Amino acid sequence: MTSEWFVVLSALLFAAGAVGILIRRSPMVILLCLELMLNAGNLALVAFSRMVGNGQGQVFAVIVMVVAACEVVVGLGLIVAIFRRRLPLNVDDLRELRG
Amino acid sequence: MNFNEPHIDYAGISPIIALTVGLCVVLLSAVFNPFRRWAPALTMVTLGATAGLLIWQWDDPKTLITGALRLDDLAISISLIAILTATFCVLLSIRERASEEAGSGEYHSLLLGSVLGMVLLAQATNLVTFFVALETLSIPLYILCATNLRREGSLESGLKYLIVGSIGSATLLYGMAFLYGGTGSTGFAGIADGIAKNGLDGDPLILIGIAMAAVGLAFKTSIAPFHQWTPDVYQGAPTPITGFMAVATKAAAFAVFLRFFDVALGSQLDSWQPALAALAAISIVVGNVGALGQNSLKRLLGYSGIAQAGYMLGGVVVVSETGASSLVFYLAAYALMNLAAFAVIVARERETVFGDDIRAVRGLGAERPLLAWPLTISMLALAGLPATAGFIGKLYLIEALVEGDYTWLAVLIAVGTMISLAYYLRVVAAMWMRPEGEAATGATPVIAGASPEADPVDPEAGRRWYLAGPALLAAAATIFFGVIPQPLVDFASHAGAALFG
Amino acid sequence: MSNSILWTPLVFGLLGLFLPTRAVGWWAVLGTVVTLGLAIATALGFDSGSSALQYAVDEPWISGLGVDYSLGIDGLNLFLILLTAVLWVGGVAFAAFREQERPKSFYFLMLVAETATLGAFLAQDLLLFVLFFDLMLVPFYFLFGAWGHDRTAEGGLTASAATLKMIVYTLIGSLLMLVAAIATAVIAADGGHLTFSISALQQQGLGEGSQRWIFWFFAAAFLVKMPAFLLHGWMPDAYRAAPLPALAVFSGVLAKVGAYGFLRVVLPLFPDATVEFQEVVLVIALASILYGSVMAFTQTNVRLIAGYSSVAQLGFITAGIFALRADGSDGAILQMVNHGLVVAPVFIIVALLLERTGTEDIRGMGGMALRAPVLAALFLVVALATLAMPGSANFVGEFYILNGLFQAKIVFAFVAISGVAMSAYYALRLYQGAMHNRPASQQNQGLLSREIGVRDGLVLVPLVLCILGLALYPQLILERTAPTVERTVARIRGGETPEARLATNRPRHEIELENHGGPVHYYDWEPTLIKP
Amino acid sequence: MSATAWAWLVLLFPLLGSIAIALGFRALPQKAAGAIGTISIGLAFACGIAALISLLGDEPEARHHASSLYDYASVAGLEIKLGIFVDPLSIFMVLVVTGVSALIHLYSYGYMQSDEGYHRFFSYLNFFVFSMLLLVLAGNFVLLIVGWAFVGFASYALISFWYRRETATRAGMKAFVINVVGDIGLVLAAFLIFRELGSFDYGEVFERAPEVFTTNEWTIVAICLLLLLGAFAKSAQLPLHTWLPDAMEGPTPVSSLIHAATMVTAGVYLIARTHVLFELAPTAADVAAFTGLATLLVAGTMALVMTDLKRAIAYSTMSQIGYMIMGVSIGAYSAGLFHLMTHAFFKALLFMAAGSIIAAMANEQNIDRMSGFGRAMRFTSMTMLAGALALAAFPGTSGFFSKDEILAFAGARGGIYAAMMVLGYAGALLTAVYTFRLVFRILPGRPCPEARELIDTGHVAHEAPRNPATGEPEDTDVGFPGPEHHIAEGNWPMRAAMAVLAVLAIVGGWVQVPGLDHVITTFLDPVFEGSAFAHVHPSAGTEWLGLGVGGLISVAGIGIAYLFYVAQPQRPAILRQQLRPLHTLFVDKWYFDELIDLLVVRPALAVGRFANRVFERFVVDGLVTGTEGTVRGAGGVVRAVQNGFVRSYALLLIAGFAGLALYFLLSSS
Repeated sequence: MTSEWFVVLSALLFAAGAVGILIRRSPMVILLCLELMLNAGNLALVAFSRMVGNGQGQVFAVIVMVVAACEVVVGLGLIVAIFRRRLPLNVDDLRELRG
Repeated sequence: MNFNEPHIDYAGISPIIALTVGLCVVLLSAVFNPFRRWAPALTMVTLGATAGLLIWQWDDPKTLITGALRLDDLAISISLIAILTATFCVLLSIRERASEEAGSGEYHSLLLGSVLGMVLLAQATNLVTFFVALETLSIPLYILCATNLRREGSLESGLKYLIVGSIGSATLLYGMAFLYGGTGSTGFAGIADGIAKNGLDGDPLILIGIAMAAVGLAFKTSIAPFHQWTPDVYQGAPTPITGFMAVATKAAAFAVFLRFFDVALGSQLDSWQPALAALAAISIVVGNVGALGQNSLKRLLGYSGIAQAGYMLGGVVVVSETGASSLVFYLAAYALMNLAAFAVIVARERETVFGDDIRAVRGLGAERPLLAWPLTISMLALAGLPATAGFIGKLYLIEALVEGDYTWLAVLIAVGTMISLAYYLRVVAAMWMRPEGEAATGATPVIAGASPEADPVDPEAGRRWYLAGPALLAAAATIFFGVIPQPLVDFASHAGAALFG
Repeated sequence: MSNSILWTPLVFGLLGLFLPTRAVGWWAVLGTVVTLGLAIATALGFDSGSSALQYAVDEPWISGLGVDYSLGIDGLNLFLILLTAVLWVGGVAFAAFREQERPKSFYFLMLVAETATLGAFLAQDLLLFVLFFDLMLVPFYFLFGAWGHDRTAEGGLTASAATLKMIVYTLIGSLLMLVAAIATAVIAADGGHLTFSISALQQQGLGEGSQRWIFWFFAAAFLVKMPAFLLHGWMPDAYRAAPLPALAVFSGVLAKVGAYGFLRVVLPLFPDATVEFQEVVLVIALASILYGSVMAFTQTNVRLIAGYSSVAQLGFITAGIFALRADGSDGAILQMVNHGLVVAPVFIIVALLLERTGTEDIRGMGGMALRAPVLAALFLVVALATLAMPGSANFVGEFYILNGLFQAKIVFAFVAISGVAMSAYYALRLYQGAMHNRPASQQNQGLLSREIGVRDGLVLVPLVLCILGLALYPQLILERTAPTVERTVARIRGGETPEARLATNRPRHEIELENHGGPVHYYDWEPTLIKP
Repeated sequence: MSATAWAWLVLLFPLLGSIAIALGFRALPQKAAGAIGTISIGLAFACGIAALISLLGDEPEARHHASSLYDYASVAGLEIKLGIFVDPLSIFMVLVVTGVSALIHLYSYGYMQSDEGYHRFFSYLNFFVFSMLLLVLAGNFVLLIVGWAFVGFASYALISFWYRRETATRAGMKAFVINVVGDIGLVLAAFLIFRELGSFDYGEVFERAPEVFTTNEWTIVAICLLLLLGAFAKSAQLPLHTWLPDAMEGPTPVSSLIHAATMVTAGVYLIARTHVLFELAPTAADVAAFTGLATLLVAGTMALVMTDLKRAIAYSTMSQIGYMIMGVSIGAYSAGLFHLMTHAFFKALLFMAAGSIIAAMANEQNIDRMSGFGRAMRFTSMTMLAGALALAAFPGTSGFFSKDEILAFAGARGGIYAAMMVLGYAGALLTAVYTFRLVFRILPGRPCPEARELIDTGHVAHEAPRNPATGEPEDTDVGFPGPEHHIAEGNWPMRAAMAVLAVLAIVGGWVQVPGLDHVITTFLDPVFEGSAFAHVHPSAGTEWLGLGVGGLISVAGIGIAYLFYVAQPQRPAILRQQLRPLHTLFVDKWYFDELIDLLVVRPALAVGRFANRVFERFVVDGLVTGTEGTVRGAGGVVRAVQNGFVRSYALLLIAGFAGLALYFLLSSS
């Protein structure tokens, strides 16, 4: 099967992640969805690297994974901090800053 | 198998090395209690060293690490602006609760990390370095925003920034993937001739790629409609960090904006130029009207930042040397104006219980002239009044726009400036004039800064050298470059030439 | 020379910041006096015959952007500079005789304002002009806002709100002007060497199309500053808020910068557009004349009477410039000086009345001439000059303006001159209201019984003497102005409408001799008149 | 010394006097101020005589000299010098003005003694004379306008001299504004002249006019009509006369100065001065003539019913000026000016007498309350009688010759002008009647209380002065004849002035008796030699016929007055009953004030109110508040979108991306 389908799949993943962010309230889930989006990017990279036939895409993907990991770590850290402050784990309640 | 080591230009990467080393040292200093208090000093040293190395490299452009980085005057000038900002940030952070809570060492090393990201970003000429640098820049900031743990606002801003920011980077990444897919290369140059070679003009793949990349960058430079994180994060974050973000992030992001669009995508000019112009217009309007009637000074500066980003984007839109130079000039001026303002805000936050509310600067003119003048100058400069660097900056930008046949955008800048007067001068009035009749400031619910958990009051903060000093310095520089702009103009035109010359 | 005139006030202002508070007022007066001295020296050294730029200074400033630091004096600005110097002496001295809160900042700002204003008059580089034009506002923003009066009591605005209104309103024009100025240079350079030097731009010239919109951007700035009809919305509030010494110089000089801008920038750089839009601007000018006069005689607040009367006066000046004839513009410049010399004393007198009656409402005054005959006499002179009494220099100014208008656009002249009658009414009404009849309220009697003090006399009398002196010898200004104006207007005449043929002031029989007495184009404009 | 040099001196002295008195208002003692004022005018008169002599020195056709001091405002093709023009006409005016003014000063010297504003008064008075002299000596139209306006201002200052009288200040304002309207007429005329002839200078203008204009061409007509606007405003001709009766608010000497000698005759002078232009525009000349005629009749009717002594005399002035205007515009220049001179004499005299009587009445001006002064104040009543006879053109008096010369000339022009003559005689009848109405009401009969007191105790009534118009007590500390008043009897300066004028009023006309001598005509001849009507000369016979008719008419008029006011005093009341509407029309001054009020004042104020209440608020401010509102509104929207929900931020971000991508795709395809 041709690699176009991988691109399509990545697009679907990306969309799924985006929708997830829009509809879910828990920061944890939102972090997962972010991962989803990033990995959609990775998938696309790998697929394209297959199409164009050079390794750059794959290298890129590997690096992105590292970055993604960092983001998750930071995210979790924040969530823990919020939890420790006995604040609700619900992004919709975090709206002291607005206007 | 034999491993032939690649040639490495250590001189070229020396600034990066310096930063990295410094980062580690500061971090370690945090581990050993006795050295903890040295963290700021060490940070300053690192920054100083880096700056020195960068200046050493001035006017000798070179490509590093097989085309992953390009160290030219544009990169250097932008990096210098970032470092300058960081230095100010370190000064303002002295005795700042945030840095103490987070642990001075960690705080400063994170700061250095972010600076490292910026220096890299300014040099990035490859999608990979571009992305990595961008994240290196952002992730420490996510944390720094949240470092003031005792304030909900701080945490909230951190999380918001993280979430929205990550969406931004994800979009950017996805766009990069498309560009790579289209051209088969991750280097900017490669992308450029990839487009040319494969005759990909108007190819949807490329276009979507461009669109996504634009979104990612617009997000970082807080261009409307991708601006919404800005006011909240600015307001929630510890004020020194806000100052750092407001200036340095913009500078670095605009640098890569220039490289990416004017170099890599130069051929696609007519497809993206109008779009970016439109974005610029939108953020000029949104930023300026949004800032009206804000009572939190940080929030106000956040919105004004959106508007200013709109002005600056004009420098990118007209793909020209003047455009690039004017952008760099404006960034430098913008740094000075903003830092003066933030220094004063920090001082008032510690002096009064009003936090960053506009009431904190009521009657400042009589009470603390040495704080009032910097803030006044910075407000007038941001409003682009003559005899300040802000005026010259606008002049430069408008000239670039008119040359590039974007006069309508220039006119829009003028209109935006008019609106902006309404809120900048409101701050000035609060400082110098009898309290306005409008009881609005009193009536509206006090936001963030003035919440009971506000920082303990240090009535002398305004007299501390590490607050008053930076404020006066930045203000003086603003005036100086407003009256004798030539040096700064040369500085900027070098940077511009580096890109196009 | 130009340099020293320009920077002296600023230098004094800065030094003043380091002086003891008591001395600063007199220091400021000294500064303005020195400036005046320098200005007079230049005027004496001025070669009245030539139309060329004198005392020229030209240094590159921002070479990258083609902005030069170039100053110069010619017939157009010589007397406006003198006016500025004179009025600032008056205003600052008047303030120095009184207690000012936060005196250091006050006088500093006053002197900054003088430098900025002088800069606007001296600048020979388009961008420098724009810069100073905008800069003028900043000190006045602080002066009006921080030392002004809140009018919330009588349903007005607070000082800061009023000044905000003023500055936003006036900067609308200025910022558009900035864009327009840059556009002018860029378009004129056309990819070549970029320069903002007015004379150079004049050589390069501009295409019809771009002239059109640029003209209006500049016009907007100048008309708002004057202010002209419909664009004067900021004036009433600002005038009511302003502290009187500052207001005296503001209304005496700053309004003129607008009119001056037309002569310095618009006519030379955009001749085609000027001719094209002549009627439009004239209509605005006439509207200002009529509207200003009508408002002036319905107001009861003396500040506003003066304010609206200047709207009318600047209408006259604009009309004179846009007659696009030498005599019109000569008259306009003369009238700028006259009006400055007249309106500043008016505001000083208003301040004196305020001190005596405690009110700015004309209905609350009256009968003051009885115990203050000298003040009354001075006021009478000023009032008569305001209404352009024949024999005053103001009359000569209006006479030249209206003559220019009459020869160029006869119908406009007929409308404009009706403003003269109205001015007679409101000026006398102002004078009588304050000085004649019975005092409005008896408890004012005590306050009324104060003659003008010697110190205030020192401020007021010299100004009045200037008025009288000019009344005796207006030629003083006219002959120095004429050559430059002639040169400025001559360019316009190139592309002029049929009426222009009459612009050459030659008696009709001579014209007819050339045309062998035939029924000639000489009658071109006849339809505009009602035939008997 | 040349005539022009003397003429400059003529200008100089009054100006100096005025300035000196003004500056010394604290230092100078009262008498000194009065003396300076009077003497300076006297010197001016002397210089006038000197100028006359040196003018008579040279050839008749060479009797016009121009002289200028410096360029007043001469650039851009306009040439305006500070220059004067001396010829028989201007000298004639100078003599009349200075001569009569000198006497009026003398009179005021006594009359104003107990007035607080004594210095101010004389300073104004001198300035007035200076302005008038400037007006008549001016060498170009611009300077003429200057003098013209100065006169206007001086009259304003003098009318509102007692500036705490509301009525006085209002009257002053009225006079000034109406005069400004006149000035505007002159200014426009000057512009038009300049456009046509390229000069403001009398010499050049009058020289070029004939060669440039064809007769009755619309431009020249326009010029003359504009000039007339000025002339009518100054000379109180219909419909711009309404300021004149109100001007009676000023002190009596002012009334006599403004009316008799100087100001109101300016219009006559103007027409005579510019007769070259008027002869090129007969239409305009006729307009002037008919206006003059109308004025003399209308004013006569009003004078007939006025009960206020000074106002009655004022109206009579109007009607006399009507004669002059008519005269100079139909071409009877010397006749018109002759009447101007004689009128100056007897009218000044009448006002002085009136002033003396009013003083005796303690500022009461209502003639209904006066009677029996014939015995109370012999001198005053004698002089008054002399003036009245001259005004009524009683055979042999000065008015008799001058008035009839005008009418005779009209007759000689024939045609429509003959009709003018007839109406003129009708006017003469009116004149005689109203004049002697005053005389018979005031002089004979049982003395009124004041007169009675005067006869018995010999001193004048003491009473806090009240404003006759409003009845409010005058505030005497600004300057107002306090309790003490000055009447001609026992006040030598007043007596001297009145005596001189009385003599002149009787004999002044004998310089120009038909068939015997014509001094004035011959003297003025050089000025008007070019005139188209130079040939028109009523034969001595017809003139004598005219004189006869005139004499009869005046006698008849006096008779009628006698019949009404002495023989059968009840008659007037009855007549008033019968002619009620007519009477009210006259008393209400033909409703001219109301007319102007309706046509000019109210509309202007209405516009002002509209501008103030509606336009300013809704349009001008609306521009500001409107824009401000929209901007703030937009701000509200932006801040509403900034709702704090991170997910909605994400949504906007993604939506923005979608929009951008969409744009790219659409724009590419």
